[in-house]
Amino acid sequence: MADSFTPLDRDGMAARAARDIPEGWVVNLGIGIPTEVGNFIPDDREVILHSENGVIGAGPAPAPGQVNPYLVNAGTQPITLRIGAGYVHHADSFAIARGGHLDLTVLGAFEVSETGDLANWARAAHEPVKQIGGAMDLAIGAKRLWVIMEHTTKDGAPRLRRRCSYPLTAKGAVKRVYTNLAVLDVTPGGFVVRDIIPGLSFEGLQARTEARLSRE
Amino acid sequence: MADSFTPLDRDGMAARAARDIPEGWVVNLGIGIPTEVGNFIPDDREVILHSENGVIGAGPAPAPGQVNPYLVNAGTQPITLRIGAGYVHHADSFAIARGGHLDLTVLGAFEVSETGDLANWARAAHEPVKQIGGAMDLAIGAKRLWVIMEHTTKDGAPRLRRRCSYPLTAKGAVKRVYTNLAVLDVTPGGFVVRDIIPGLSFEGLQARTEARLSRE
Amino acid sequence: MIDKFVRSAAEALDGVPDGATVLLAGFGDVGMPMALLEGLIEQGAKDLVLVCNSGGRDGSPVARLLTLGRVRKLVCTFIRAASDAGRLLLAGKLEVEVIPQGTLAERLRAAGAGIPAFYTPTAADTVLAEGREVRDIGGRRCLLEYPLPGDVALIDAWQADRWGNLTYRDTQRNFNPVMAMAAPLTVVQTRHVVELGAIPPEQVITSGIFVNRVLHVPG
Amino acid sequence: MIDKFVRSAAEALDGVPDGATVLLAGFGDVGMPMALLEGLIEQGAKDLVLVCNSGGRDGSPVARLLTLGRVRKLVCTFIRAASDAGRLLLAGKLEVEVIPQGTLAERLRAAGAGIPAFYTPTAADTVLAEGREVRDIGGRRCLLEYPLPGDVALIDAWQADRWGNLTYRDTQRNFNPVMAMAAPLTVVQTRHVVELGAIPPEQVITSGIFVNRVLHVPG
Repeated sequence: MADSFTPLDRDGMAARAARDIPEGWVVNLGIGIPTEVGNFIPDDREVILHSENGVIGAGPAPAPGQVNPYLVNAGTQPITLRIGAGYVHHADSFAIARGGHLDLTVLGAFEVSETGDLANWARAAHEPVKQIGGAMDLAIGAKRLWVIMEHTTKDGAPRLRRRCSYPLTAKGAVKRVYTNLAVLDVTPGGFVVRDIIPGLSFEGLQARTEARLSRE
Repeated sequence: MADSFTPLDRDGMAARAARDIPEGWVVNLGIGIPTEVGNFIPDDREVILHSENGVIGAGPAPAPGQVNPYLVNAGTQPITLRIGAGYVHHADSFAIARGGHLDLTVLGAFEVSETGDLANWARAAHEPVKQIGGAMDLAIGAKRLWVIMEHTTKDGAPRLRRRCSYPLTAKGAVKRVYTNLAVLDVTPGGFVVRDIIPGLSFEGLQARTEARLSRE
Repeated sequence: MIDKFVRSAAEALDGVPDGATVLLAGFGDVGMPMALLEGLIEQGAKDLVLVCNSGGRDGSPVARLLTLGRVRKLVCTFIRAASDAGRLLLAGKLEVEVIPQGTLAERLRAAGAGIPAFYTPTAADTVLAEGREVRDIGGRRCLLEYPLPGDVALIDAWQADRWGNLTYRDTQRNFNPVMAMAAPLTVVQTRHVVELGAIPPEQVITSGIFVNRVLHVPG
Repeated sequence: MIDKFVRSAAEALDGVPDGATVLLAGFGDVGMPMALLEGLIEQGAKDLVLVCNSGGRDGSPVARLLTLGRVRKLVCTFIRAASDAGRLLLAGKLEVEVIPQGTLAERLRAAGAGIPAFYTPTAADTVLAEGREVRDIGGRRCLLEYPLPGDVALIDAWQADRWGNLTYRDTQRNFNPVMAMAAPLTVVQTRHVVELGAIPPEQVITSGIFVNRVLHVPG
């Protein structure tokens, strides 16, 4: 009996994660889908977005024609500021990340292991062209690390793994994963499914996952 | 043949040291006579005084009735600011000291050795009541460390020593000593006398000094 | 709506447990949150570890906290024999650890910045290095130092908004921004309350993300 | 009278020697001192070590400095294969060291703050730790990291006075205050020149004591 379901699109994944972010949290949103999470936090819910380049209190993208060329986020995209925002320099900004002052960091990933290992910066351990950025600092420092990613690769290969096949960004750091198919917590017993999209069975989700899944 | 001379008083020592501080230097003046050096730097010579509690550009003491209770120096005495001054927090202030950004630090001392060791914080190595303050950080960090002190103790015991008898603040750090009798540089060959007060002979100075002195 | 203002010193100090490590900002009386310190005396927590630049002048709230026997250990940069703190120490009634001021500031900074240890040349050639780990780095003796985190930080500010963004006046700044980052519970007393947004973003010195409670103490 | 203003980019970059380590602030184009970078290209120094957050977008002055073969080694936090920097690297014409952004910022800070080494958990569990000193601190693997000082720092400011006191606008700040402290020769380009004293002391972000030369580059 085949499952009949529609995977979440990027907006759907971002919106699903945004639902779980309470007022008052200090949050760093990584580049890609994580950045879009910001678009789904209602204006009246005061969540303070941190950006590695020294913004505490980032706001949404500016209206066309309203771009301030001095104000960008960690992806160097133009942003606005929330009322109440402040700036720090790069070392202080990473003191925030490394020092445990972020309630939450949301990053993209290639793979997450059942022990919470994160791989999101390189396809091979020793390729010369590296894109590290701030991910390693963010991953080790946050009180909670969530990942947003497609449940499988375009070719259908699973990204929720027993062990990561790609080089690690950080070990045992991921607490929760939002995919286009499900929400899963990383627990001492491995991945626990918190939520599955309508029409997809637990067995159907397991079939698309390398790691062993548990029900809540 | 006895020498006939008048040792410098505190103001005289402070003024003598002030003469040697050129415009543009960033200078930390320690507690005691060193603080008074600031009184002898002419207003039109722009010397930037740093204070450990986060002042860059300290000015002289305020006129009576003009005290700002939020503005003190490292000795918690009321001060004023020079135009062009700025504030930093304590960690940044000691980043300035430790990081080599002070052209000069001037400290008081109990003793200085011929190798530039400084002893200025304790009379005995393991006495429980300690007054360390910022001296150890200042001593190891400055581009130049000068000391201002009486040439001998009240009992006539020499303070320019072969080795310090008191616990060290820093090793090999002192570059120059201003006493009430002379100005001496610390060189790889020991103390070299640069200046003696009128009426005191080189031999007379040597007689009041434990370390071996050289002439320039 | 985020609103960190509390209505009383009692509310500000609520829950500080016995045995807590308290980071107390200030240099002399400047930048020291006196109302919070009075509140801590009222609140009753004991067996405290107090981290503060000095043991305080006699008769000051710091000295009072010490003489009331509420502090097990004082970490500071200097202490005078002829002071309340000095007399308690010499009478064997107070444990005291005296460390260099720059090392104190940097250990607090390390606690806030997530630096698990660092080396410094400060004090490496002194008796303070006895029995400790020393390493030659680039031809220079250096001491290994560890972070000094608090359980609670008591902070004195000039302006605060409801997010807890802070400014300081003149040398009131001193240890405040560093200590504000170095404890999971950061309690502020502020001279002035301002609207959110009244502090221009370039002029926020301590971000509200480091602040948990703010008490308005005018004048 | 202290006056750090210079009249031209040539004067600003005078004396930067071949082989120098150049700290170049900026995050993307924001906060990057473009006129000084053009000046460095004109000035001719080669065999440089360039420390900069990234290899720069194609066609940018950074990429131009690289493609002119003036840089021996690039220290950065990311580099794309499909970029001038990436192509030079893959062609074996550029040495590249890629390090985590927080570690870059902290190594620069350590250089400015006189911290001879520090530990960080960042990257300790990754291939970047291979062959390097790792230490368990409080149950956590940590990597030993050393300062990253420059010979010259190129800084982009919003306002400057004749002492070299600086402010920054919005995220222009980024690496600028950290790099300004990490080199013995700090050269600034500023959008605005202000009178000494025009920047309130509480609002000075980079003190003039870290600055050697300032070039006015309006608009």
